[in-house]
Amino acid sequence: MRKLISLILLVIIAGGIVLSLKEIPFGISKIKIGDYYIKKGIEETGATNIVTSVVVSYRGFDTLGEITILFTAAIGLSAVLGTYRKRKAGEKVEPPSFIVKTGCRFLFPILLLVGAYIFIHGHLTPGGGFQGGAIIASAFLLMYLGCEGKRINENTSIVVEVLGALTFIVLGIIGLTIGKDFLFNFLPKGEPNTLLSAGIIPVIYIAIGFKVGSELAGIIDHLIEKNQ
Amino acid sequence: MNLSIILAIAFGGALLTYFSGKISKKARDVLAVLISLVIAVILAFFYNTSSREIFYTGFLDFPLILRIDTFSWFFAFTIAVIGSFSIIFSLSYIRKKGNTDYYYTMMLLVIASMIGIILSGDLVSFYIFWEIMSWSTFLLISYNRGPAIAAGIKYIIMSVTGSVAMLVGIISLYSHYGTVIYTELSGLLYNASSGYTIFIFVLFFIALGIKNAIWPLHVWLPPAHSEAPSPFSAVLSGTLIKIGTYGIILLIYVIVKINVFLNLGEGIVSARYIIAVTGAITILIPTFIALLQDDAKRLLAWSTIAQAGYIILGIAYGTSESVASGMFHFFNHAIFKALLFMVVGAVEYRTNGVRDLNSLGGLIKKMPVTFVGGLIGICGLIGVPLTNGFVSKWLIYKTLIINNSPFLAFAALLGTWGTILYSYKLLHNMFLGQLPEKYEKLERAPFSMQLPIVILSLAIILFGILPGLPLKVINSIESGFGLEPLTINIWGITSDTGTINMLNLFVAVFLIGIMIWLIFKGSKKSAGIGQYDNYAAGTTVPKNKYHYSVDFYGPLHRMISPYLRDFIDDFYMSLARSIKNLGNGIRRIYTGDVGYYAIYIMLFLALLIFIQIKWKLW
Amino acid sequence: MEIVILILVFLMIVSAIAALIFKDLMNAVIASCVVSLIAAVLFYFLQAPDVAMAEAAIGAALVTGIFVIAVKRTKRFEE
Amino acid sequence: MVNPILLIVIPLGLAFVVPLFRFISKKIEKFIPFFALLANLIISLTLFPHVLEKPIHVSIGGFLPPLGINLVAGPLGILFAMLIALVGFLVSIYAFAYIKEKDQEKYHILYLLLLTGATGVVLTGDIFNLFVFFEILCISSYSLVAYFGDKPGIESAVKYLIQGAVGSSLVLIGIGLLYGQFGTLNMADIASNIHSVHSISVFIPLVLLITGFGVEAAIFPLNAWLPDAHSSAPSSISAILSGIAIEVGLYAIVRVVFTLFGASSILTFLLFLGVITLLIGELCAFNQENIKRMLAYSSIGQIGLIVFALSIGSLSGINGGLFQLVSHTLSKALLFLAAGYMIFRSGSMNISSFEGMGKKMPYTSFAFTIGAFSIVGLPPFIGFPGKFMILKAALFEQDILFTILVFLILLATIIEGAYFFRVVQTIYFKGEKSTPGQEREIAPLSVLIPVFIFVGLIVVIGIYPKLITEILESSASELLNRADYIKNILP
Amino acid sequence: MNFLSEYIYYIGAFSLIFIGLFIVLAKKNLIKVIIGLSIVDTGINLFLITLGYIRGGTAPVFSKPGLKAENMVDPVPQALVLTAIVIGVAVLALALTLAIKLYKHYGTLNLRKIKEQKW
Repeated sequence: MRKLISLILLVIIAGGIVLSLKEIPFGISKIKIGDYYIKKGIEETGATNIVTSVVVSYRGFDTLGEITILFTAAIGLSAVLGTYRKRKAGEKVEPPSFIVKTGCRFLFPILLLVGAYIFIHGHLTPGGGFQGGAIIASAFLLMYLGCEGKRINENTSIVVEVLGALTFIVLGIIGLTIGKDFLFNFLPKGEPNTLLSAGIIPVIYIAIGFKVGSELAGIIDHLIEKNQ
Repeated sequence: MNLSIILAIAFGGALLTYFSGKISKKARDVLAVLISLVIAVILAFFYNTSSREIFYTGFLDFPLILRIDTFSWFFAFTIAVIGSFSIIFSLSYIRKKGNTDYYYTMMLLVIASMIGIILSGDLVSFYIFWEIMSWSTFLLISYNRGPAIAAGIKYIIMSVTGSVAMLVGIISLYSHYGTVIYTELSGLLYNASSGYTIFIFVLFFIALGIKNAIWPLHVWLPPAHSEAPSPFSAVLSGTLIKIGTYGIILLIYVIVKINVFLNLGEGIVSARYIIAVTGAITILIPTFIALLQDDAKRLLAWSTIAQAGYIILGIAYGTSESVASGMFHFFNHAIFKALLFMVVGAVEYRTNGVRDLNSLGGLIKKMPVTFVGGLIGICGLIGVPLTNGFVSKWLIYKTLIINNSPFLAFAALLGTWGTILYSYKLLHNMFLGQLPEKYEKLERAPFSMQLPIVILSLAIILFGILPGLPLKVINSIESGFGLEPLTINIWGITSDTGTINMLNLFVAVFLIGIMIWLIFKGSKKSAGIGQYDNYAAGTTVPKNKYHYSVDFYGPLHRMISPYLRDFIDDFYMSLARSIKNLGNGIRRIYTGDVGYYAIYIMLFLALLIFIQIKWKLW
Repeated sequence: MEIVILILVFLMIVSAIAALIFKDLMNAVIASCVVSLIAAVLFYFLQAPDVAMAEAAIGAALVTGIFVIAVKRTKRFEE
Repeated sequence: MVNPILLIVIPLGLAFVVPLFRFISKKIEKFIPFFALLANLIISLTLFPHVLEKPIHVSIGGFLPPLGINLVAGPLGILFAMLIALVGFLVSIYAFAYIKEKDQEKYHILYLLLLTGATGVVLTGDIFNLFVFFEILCISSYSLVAYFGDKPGIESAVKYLIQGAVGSSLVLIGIGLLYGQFGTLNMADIASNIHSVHSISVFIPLVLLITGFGVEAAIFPLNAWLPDAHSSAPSSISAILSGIAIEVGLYAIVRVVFTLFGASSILTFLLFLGVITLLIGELCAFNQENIKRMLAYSSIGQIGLIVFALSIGSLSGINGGLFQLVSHTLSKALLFLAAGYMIFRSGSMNISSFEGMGKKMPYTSFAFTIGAFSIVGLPPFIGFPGKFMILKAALFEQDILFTILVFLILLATIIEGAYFFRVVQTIYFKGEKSTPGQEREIAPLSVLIPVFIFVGLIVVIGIYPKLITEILESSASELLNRADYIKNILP
Repeated sequence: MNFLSEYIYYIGAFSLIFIGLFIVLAKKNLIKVIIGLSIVDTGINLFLITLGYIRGGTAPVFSKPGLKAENMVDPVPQALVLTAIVIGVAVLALALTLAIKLYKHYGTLNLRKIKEQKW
């Protein structure tokens, strides 16, 4: 009965959306703001990866909100899951097989390196803080599954998170204090396609990379952690 | 001496008594009495002066205006006097009870808001003080716990319904004429469509009818009056009911103007006639229900509804006599109903809480002053000559007969007959008859109770003998309304269809009184007989079995009680129950299952899309 | 070129329906991981490399990881 | 003058800093929300006069409006920001005494983030940014509802999360459709392109946005989460939820309907929806035993009244609606705080356990009574001018439909009066006779200060409503004439 | 044929969205509902990206010097989707922790049985 009702409702809504989709032409260049970003992107922000320049400088406030959401989710998660209990030594966990242990011990640094590369070159090549952070987090996930007994130190992960977020805000406030607007790109833009170009964008993306990495690792750590 | 000082004193005083109560109980009592007296005295100075002032402009571009003329002076002064008497009365009554500061604050707040209503010059301030009065009365009615809570809830719901209807009336008047001030508003309704006038009239009449306990809207009054503390029920039925009367007079004679009111609904059936008929019903049914009551305060509560019926009957005809009769009966009823409640309160105070008429009796020897007060109050209620009730009843009958509505006159007569019955029952069961054992060592009512009883009884007699005093004030009110005043003199009314002259009546009664007194004094032989010294066919008279005031009107009770079950009350109760069940049913929408909640969201969206696709409403 | 995209979209829809039907939650989680993987590939075809990487790294890896952990700590079969 | 961006940056920065205090000292944590919101209150008060003539327009990152994100601090925005800061500040004082167990740090971070999200929604001028801040608001309220981790809390949080997630997805689809058509995300830019709602492709995003934001704004069919969430959340959080979170959801709908789409034809539908929400809210609240659930249903009712007032569409209608919104925020926050402390003392949430509370806790029950009277709309309190203005606006429309709706509204107000007075009676007049020796526990100072500041505000604004009517007028006119909102932002 | 190639992505995106919504509406198990939510998120992301796609366009990254700015894909939806993905993750993580706690309290995840908070 309930399946039928929801089916009918969804069909009506689908009909409405299909009708409204008719007015939106597909695949032809209909963009207004996007054109401006593509044409002026490089000389205004100095980053060759236009998506990164949009994410960080043009719509930087969104990304600030974005980080806050991740931070809220992490804090909310740990609040709901209750007190953080270290895993007792005596707990019996069957040790992972030898191949898995050596494999993950070998892969862990490589993954960290790949993650770091991605968020450092965020403004040049596709990828950035979020993707790099996610890779680092999956590196930690691999470490949990592979080599047992290794745990990230909770205090360091908090300090990394807070520093990452604070650098973003401080950069924004510096923009404010020098009389311009919040999140103004005050560092020199440098010439494109070099590592040190695009003003504050790489700095922000590195900070975001660290923050997202430690946060997602913290989330996984809380979830895996056995607590009463 | 502008009017806002009165309000400032009244409301400020109410708060002051609360905090002074924290310091010392004595200081608070004195302060409370002082404030009520000061208000009465200041109001006395405003006799036949008329002044107007804007006392507050902060409220949403509505200037709130206070005004006083003889019409509002007359009501305000009665309320202030009755209020101060009941505060004096409650000095000793309340001392034994719990949180007394709360009681005095609320009492002063009620009096202050009533005076605020009377003095207000525009409908918005009228409404504001009206609401303050309702919620402060609510807090005071449910003062002594137990059944008073149900009474309080019933009162507040009905009065909120009324005031909400009135609010719609006020705002729709404002939206039509752009003003809420009486002076600008009066007469504007002349050229309005009769449908609109009836709409406004009905809205206001609901609110004022509830307050005035007119028959179909009276349901809250019996429980409220009998459960409220006695001094407050004296104020409640003495003056609070009269706010409804004030509102109706204001509505008919000031806002809607008499000529519009007279030919209102001329085609079908004139509004005047409908109001008169409701007045008559309000007299008949409550009177005979009052007969059946065993609780003294409930009996008085039903009699208040009946007397309010008389007032409405009086006002309905719109001629100068009818206005005079209505106003005068308001004034008298305020006095003797307050007196009767105080008498019952004194008895209740002494027998700590006993109001059941079946178990009282023979208190005449123990509390003679209260008895005399009760006797005079009842004579006023019935309308025995030489009391003020007589004059106003006479005026009411005169207006009924002159305006050729004999049936209503007969109904009023039947009502008076019923009044005689239940007032005698009240007096007899409480004071006459056999004194039960446990009240042997009952001492008299304390002085602070006897003082108001004595003063009010004197007032009844005084205005009974010299009706000219209040009538002079009523005349100036009538000329304010544009009616030609009655021809009166200090002793009575002279008009072509009948005159009263209290002087010769008083002289006759006085002389007969002296003669009887002489005869009684002359013959020595009379000797006091003890209560139990009488013949009972050889056996000794049983100490407490022989008491015939139990089930006083038994046969009449059994005859008419099936017809007089208060079906209006059951109607309201079933209405409340159906709303409660509706609420219980609707609550089931929130089933607790998230699947349903998500379906509700999608349903809302699908509904909107479907309507737009199908009918292109938007 | 069009055919590959057609097949991928069709596969994606099939695995979404599979996630709907499977009673065993582990299979459903795997099916939803397949959906986000195919979506990552589609993002690549839509010339959105950043989003493809993000979808792969976060959508496929971490979300599936969290789901598996959650299913591990509650009941595996849907009743 | 001060840059309104600080209204968001200060609480956000402090929220990020709070975890560091774990290393310094545990005690300072609870004062951080206090200072952050105090700063917010001061900033919004200083911005208050400047905003009345011309709304302040701030672009972020140095890019002019259609390109970057911009903040629009108009009279409506600043009014809401001030309201959020004030209620948040007072409730943060309340939380000193109230939240004891569990490590408080997480509660204070989430609390600050919730208020930052709310302030962000109210100030931003870009729809996607509005969506992001709306998400912050929702996620932090999901976690705070489940903060105690007890059985009802978790269950209500799960249900609230599922409905909120569905709502947010609808909002995102709506934003996608709008971007697909107009190619821009700036609200003023979209508004200048939208001329009528008749074409289906503009109507569908409007409906999606209304439904999505409606879930948070507790409109009738979408508000199933509200009674559970409010009755099982910690009391200070239910005060914030029903004082601020619903109103911000309502702000989002109003901004979408009036400024973005200028959809005056949908208003008649919202009119009926408001009245239905009011009736259902009051009828459900009528026979509740749990006090917080009763207050939650009465919040639904009041929201219905505000939606009705706003959708009258005339200047005085919106004016009345906003006034009622302010009055509901203040009185409902007061009611939740007072009821929260009474529950904290009496141990159970149902009303029968409040008997004789008038004796035991005189100040808190006095404040509760004033809050109840003001919600019902009795004169000397703030509820009365609100109800008065709404009725005036409705009856000025001079047509029979509005008179019938007014009577329905007043029927609901009577029902509301009935159950509030019943509670007041249970507090004062039920319970055994007061033995004089009974000890009177006086609530700790950190409960009394916010409660009595609320009481002061309710009485002062109730007696002198002109205090806030002029900012209401300018925000109502900002909402109504859409043209100069657009002219003001786009060059 | 060109109709299909024209709207294939839209069909894919919206079918994902509606399958996900159907799971949320019709399914009993809480974990299954959360899976539905994640599918809806993926669907919406796909829909947002197809909005910005230009037939034959290249990725908006100036990796090689020779790229012309004209036929580049619209970067704005990609920025939005980046944010939307992370929001999706945040909501899912919170939902799953609540599911774990709910299982600890109720012993079951069948939403038809978790009905204490009602009326």
